[in-house]
Amino acid sequence: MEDREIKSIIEAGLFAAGDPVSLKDLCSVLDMDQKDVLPLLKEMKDWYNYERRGIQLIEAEGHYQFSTRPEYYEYIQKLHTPQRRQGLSQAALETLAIIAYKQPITRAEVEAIRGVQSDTAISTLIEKRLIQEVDRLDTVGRPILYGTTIDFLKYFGLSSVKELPDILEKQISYLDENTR
Amino acid sequence: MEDREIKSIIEAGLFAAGDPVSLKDLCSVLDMDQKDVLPLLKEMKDWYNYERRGIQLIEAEGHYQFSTRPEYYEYIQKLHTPQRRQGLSQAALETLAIIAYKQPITRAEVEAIRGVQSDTAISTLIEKRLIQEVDRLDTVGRPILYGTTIDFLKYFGLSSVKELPDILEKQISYLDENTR
Amino acid sequence: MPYSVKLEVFEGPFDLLFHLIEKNEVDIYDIPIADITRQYLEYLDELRFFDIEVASEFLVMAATLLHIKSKMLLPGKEKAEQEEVDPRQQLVERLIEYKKYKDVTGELRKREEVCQKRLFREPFPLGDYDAHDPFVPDVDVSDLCNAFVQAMRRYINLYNDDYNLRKSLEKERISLTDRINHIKNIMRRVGRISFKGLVEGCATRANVVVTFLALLELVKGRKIVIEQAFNFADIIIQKRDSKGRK
Repeated sequence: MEDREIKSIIEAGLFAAGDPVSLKDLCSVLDMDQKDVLPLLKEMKDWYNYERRGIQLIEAEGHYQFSTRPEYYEYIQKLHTPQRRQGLSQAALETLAIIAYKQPITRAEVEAIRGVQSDTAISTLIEKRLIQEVDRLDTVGRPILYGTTIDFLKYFGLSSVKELPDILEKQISYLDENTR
Repeated sequence: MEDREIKSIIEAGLFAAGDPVSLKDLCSVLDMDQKDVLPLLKEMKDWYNYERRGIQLIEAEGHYQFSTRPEYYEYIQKLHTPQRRQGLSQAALETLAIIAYKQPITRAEVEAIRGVQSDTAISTLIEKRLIQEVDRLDTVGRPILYGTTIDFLKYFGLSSVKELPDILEKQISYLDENTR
Repeated sequence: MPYSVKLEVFEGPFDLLFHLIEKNEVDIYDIPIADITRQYLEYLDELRFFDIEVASEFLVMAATLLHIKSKMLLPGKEKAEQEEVDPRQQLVERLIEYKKYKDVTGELRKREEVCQKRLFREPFPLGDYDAHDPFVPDVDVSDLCNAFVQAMRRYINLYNDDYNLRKSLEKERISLTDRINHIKNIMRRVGRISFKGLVEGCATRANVVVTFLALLELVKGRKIVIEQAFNFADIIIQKRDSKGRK
């Protein structure tokens, strides 16, 4: 193999691995000796540095890994901040999905479907103005019935909850009709 | 900023993001216009390809992301043992092909072309996020119109639906009217 | 054994027809319909259908083929009239349409294979973010849809079909029901009681609250009326008569 190809394989391997990869593993993948691979790793490292590329090759105790170059940190942070800020936890997303499709629905019903307590998720969603109290169930205890808000529609680009995609029966394999 | 530096920032940003990043977000991070960033992205893409680097820059509907180059898959597999992804079933792929070329299209129209029921295939494709509901037909029953997603483009390494291989044009085109 | 192909490999009647056309190396625009129909039926004979819906689709095509065949055998009475339509035409058109996508499928399969060899990396974990920024979800409707499907699936797997949500609710509130019944009994027996008298026997604050809720329920259900002479005075609870009056 040409040096160029070997370097590309190393690059691809380190990229996909994410975690540090040992020189030993690299050599066994390439079926090459350490003494032949090491100079190439050195060349790669220098080359990324020399060009002040966005990524750099870092080494620690015979393990190699790509990282971003520290001087670009501010940009990366800027790129990521909105994305991270926008996150809904999986629990919140799931709770929101159930409320959206089953509304109006009580907390107890959401919890029965999810199989876990959901008060934190519900508080979060209320706080983010994605759900609200829409009514009370007309039974003993008069538990709160939750539904989605106008903001919810706005965020998801819907003009009405009727626009939520139909869930095909087969997707769930058995469509639960006995919850209401 | 020099072009080199901009490219390095893009590289660092896409590397750190992992997920696809929109051109819009890149531009806002760089505080630059799309018309100035686009040529650089093009240069980067070409450059990775030309050097047959381990990573490549892929694009789908204005979203950019790094992936490894397919030709090094066998090596990476040894290093990384990524779980083997299963391809689509023939039925799902055939259904997807029809939806891709005929979008927006209803399930009934797909079935007319395929000559067989296609609801299972359609559910699978929705679940894999390769197709989505894009609209409703304004007729009785308001049947769902399906179209492809950005994930579809990514799945087949296309940057836009316009890029779909123009097999259809090569085929006899005088029949096009009889499906709608 | 040239016919060792099983039906399962065919995606549908069109697929099978194409197989036959290719195998016989005939012109798609001039299908020897009698021949192809015979071979199509032979295939069907060899098969045991497990999926009745798929089977019916193959059978519908068989009927279509037989119909075309019969049309072609008939000495055309109207043949003299204008230009005659080939009975095979519609079928051929649909076949060609289907073929277009079948070809595309092959191309997509190739691309799929290559693209599955691309690997991506996980996003980098970054430091804390500012939670006070305006909220815009990074999920879309399809995420919502998927989350719902996942949740329902898990729920169904977990509890099977006949788990009743409402049941669990009622169990939780059973003391309130008891309380309502208790008050109803008092009303039936006495017809009138003060709130103080009602809550005197309550051991906990929760019990008082439940009693109060029970009263509200009964008021709403027009079973009782309540009166209070002035602020902080004792509340008098009275039974309503059947005409809805005191």
